[in-house]
Amino acid sequence: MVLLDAAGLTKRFGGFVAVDDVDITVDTGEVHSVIGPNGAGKTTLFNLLAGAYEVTAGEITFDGRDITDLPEHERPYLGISRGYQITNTYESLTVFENLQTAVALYHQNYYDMIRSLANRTEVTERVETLLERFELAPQRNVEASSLSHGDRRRLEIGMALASDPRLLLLDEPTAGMDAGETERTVSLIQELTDDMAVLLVEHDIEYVMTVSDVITVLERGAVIAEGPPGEIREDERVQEAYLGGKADA
Amino acid sequence: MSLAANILEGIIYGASLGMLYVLVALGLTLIFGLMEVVNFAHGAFVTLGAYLGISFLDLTGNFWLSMVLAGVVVGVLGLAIERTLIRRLYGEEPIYQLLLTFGLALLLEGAVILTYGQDNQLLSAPALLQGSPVPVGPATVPQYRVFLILFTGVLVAGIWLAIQRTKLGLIVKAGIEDRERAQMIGVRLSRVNMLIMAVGAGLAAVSGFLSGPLLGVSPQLGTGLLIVSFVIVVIGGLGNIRGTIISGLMIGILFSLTSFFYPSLANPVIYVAMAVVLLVRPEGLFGGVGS
Amino acid sequence: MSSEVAGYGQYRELLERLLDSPLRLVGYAVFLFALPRVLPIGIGTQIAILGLFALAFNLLFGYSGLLSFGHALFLGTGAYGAALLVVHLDGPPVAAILLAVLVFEGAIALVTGLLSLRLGGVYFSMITLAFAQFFYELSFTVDGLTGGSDGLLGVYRPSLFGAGLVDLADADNFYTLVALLVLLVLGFSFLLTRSTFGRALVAVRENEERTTALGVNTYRVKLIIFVISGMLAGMAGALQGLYIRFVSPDILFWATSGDAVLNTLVGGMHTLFGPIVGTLFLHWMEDTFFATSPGAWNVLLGAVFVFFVLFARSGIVGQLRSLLRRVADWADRREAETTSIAAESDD
Amino acid sequence: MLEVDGINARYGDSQVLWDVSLSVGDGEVVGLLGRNGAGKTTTLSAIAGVQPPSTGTVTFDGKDITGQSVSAISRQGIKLVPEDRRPFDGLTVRENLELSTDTTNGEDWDVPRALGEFTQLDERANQRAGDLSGGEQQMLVIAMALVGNPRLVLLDEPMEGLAPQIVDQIVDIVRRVREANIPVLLVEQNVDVCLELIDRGYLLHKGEIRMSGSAAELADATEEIDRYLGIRV
Repeated sequence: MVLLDAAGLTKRFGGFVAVDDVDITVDTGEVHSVIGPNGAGKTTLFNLLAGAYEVTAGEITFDGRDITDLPEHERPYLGISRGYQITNTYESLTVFENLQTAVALYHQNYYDMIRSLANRTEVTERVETLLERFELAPQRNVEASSLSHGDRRRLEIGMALASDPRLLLLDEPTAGMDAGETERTVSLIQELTDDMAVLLVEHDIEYVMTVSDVITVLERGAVIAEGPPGEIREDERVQEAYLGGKADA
Repeated sequence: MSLAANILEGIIYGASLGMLYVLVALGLTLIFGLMEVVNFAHGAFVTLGAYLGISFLDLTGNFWLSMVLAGVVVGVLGLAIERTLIRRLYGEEPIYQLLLTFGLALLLEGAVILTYGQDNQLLSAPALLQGSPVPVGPATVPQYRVFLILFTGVLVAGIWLAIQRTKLGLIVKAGIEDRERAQMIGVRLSRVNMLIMAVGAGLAAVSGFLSGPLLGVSPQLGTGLLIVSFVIVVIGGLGNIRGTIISGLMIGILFSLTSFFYPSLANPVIYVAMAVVLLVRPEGLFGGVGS
Repeated sequence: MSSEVAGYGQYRELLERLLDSPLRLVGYAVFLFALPRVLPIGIGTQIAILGLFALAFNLLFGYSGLLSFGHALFLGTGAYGAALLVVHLDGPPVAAILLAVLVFEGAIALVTGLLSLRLGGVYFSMITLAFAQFFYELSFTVDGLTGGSDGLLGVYRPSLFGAGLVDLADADNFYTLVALLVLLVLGFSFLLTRSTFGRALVAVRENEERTTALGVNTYRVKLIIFVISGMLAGMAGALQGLYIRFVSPDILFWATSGDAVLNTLVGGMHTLFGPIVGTLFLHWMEDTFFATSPGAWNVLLGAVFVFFVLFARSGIVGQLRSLLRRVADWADRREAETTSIAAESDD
Repeated sequence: MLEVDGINARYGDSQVLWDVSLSVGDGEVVGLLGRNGAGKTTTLSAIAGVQPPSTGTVTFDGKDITGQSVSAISRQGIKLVPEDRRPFDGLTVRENLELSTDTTNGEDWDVPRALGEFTQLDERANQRAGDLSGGEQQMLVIAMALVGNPRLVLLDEPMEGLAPQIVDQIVDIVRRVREANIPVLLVEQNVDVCLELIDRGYLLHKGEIRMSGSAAELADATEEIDRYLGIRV
């Protein structure tokens, strides 16, 4: 089933076309990765889908609903959630409080000024589940700013998952991780996709080839190939995009 | 007097006042553009300039020399404050720089009160400019006003040209646009910061001294001008040199024209102008940061 | 909250529980009702009212990080509003005045907030300052209403509920009313700190981008706290007008906004009670030094403030808290050493 | 000329460079190849002082420059051409060049010469840099480095995101820099282009140097190239 369908997506910054007429669809339950050389427009595309940037042209449909102009803060309520490329947590809050914030602001009425957050057992329970699932329980009282990089990346994903999304957008979740941490994250993501779709922006090719069902390759803002990992691996244009090959071809 | 003469006079009076605002706001905007510090102490530089100028005038009897001396002394003070205090907070949240300079403003204003007392001081235009008003078309304008427009006009034009045409100006513009990139081509930004802080403080002091004959000199003189400068940079865009000059003039003329026709509304009207700009174009009339 | 203090030693844990306990409100109550026994009641009342003003300011600044340099706007219009109601309506009950002022200030805060929140960061500070200055200038313009620079005379204190019920001309009664309102606001702040909305505010302050991505309308969140803060500051203003029984444009001057900033930072901006402590401390300093020389007082105030910005940003209360935490940690370490020595000697 | 010895760098809590050592000799064009995120830009940042390494040393012309400020390193003749191009958009082409002129280390290059060499820029000398096309901006930032009379140019992905015919022009420009005997450390993902330009090169993968050698040696190492740079994994 098609969950996310973006058609003719274009983003211009001044005269520069960062994303150029991109079509992309994500089905329920699939891991869909977007790869490409530096400057290909991956992160811009990601921000368009998440609603952080306004679309110049094209439209985005989620679960049959047109969300092209839907404000970023309303997208989580449809089931879209995002992580950040540069870890973007609440630095001075503890791991527990970070997850508690993510859970409470989504699941509770965040205009409630009276009732104590700590007494919301349903929030606390969800946080505990997330702590277990992301193996962060031992660091629960550690401030996010003092976590190791891998732990922080997992906290980042955990916060994005707090809203029980149907589509999770992740921007380079394994950036800066060592092999072991990457492996843990890979298996985590694979577990996730039983009940949700994941759209990944990645540059770690090995990792992309392992986890993806479908890969879209961008170059200079445009899609140059799309298909399962095996196909992409053998695609001439993709080879060229990565290894160069001059224009005289 | 005819309506046309009234309007013309309003515009000329407004331009003379507006140019004084521009001198204050330019320093504010340059300091913010380069250092990302909103300098609350800028108003204290204005006040200090006026009072020091009066002291120098008592000492030397020369209006022009006193103006220059006040500018230089306050400029050096600004430089010293940048070196010793403000630079400690570079890269921190802007709120703390704002709070720090607010404390400095209190301190400097207190020092003025301590030295000169609370009462207003009299500062009159130099004898040279106290002759009979100058006819300008159907209007007549006091000589000092005409001088103010010419002098501050030349000063602002000089600054504008220096920024547009000299290498130093290029460095300032480049620093405002992208500090890190400027350092990559070898610019010593910390020296530029010092210079701009000194120039900004000096201009504020000159503006304070020159506004004395118009507005009277009180310990609150500078803060009044500072708040109007805030309105100007909100309209013109912080760090936007051209926008600051144009909106400074506009606010001066708006104030002056209103005070000709509805004197009691002259002060409030500039804030209404700001509110309207915020409503219609929150990013400022002249776009964002830039030249 | 126990899960969040786990991992500390027992003294530290005890301290954290204490610091987070509603019992603090009892402490504040004791403090407030002891104040007029220690200080002349006039000074106590003044500190309580200005403390309330700082408290209202800190609801905005401390939680959401928005530095308003224009809170005099609310204090001043609140004072004028209350005074005008008394003068023109022949002394309506104070309870009604306070309610009317709350509504009126809510409307003012909504309009100014909608505009000043359109730009973030330092622009917010400059714009709020300019709006306050607008009302300051306006108070001279509409001198038929406000009395211009002469101020508004003939204000008196009607009874709280009308028909002479709870006479507020009585200094003790008036102080009790102020103290109860301060406690009410402290109680509200306490609840807010622990509530979901309080967390939303902290989240906006710490990382607005992430908070938006979590599904929060951050503009609206900021607007709501701005309006609440403005309403409460306006209420403090109404009390001030009734207390001094005279309102002049001075109350709208930028220096009044500055007082809220000073009192809050010196007392402790991320603390509940800091603004009150800061108001008390600076008021005491002013009483001691201002009389001798206003200039010297300004120099001293500026210097104290610069010192706090550079070296003690958490303010008096914040510094005390971290001192207590250090003592508790020290006690825990000491006990751990003693136990381990005891354990060794057992072997 | 440039000696980088065992530098480690972190980004926040994650280590992104592990004991990276490399050197650039007089008049040499050296390539640094690697995929996205391999640590190439971080290496250049560490050399230029934008992000000083946590350990290890950077020696330039026999002098330890580790930890010096960005502007101090620049004035010693190391000119970084950053990957996101970044001329000063609000300034004209000519102003950008005037601003970047630095005669501390020589006077071979000045604005007239730069405009003479890059005729395309000469035609647009009085236009705002922000209004140039991507390729022209790339030319401009390289010209900005040249008028700084560099003793070493750090060139970060100059071909990135450019159309093929523009890539040819940039390749040509880098050749001319090389002919002017200015040493270059070139970071590039485009392997064919890079190998054509360089004397020697290093292969960076996940923050570590995995291979180094002459251009010919690298060209023969198809297996490593594929593994570390391509997408066949």
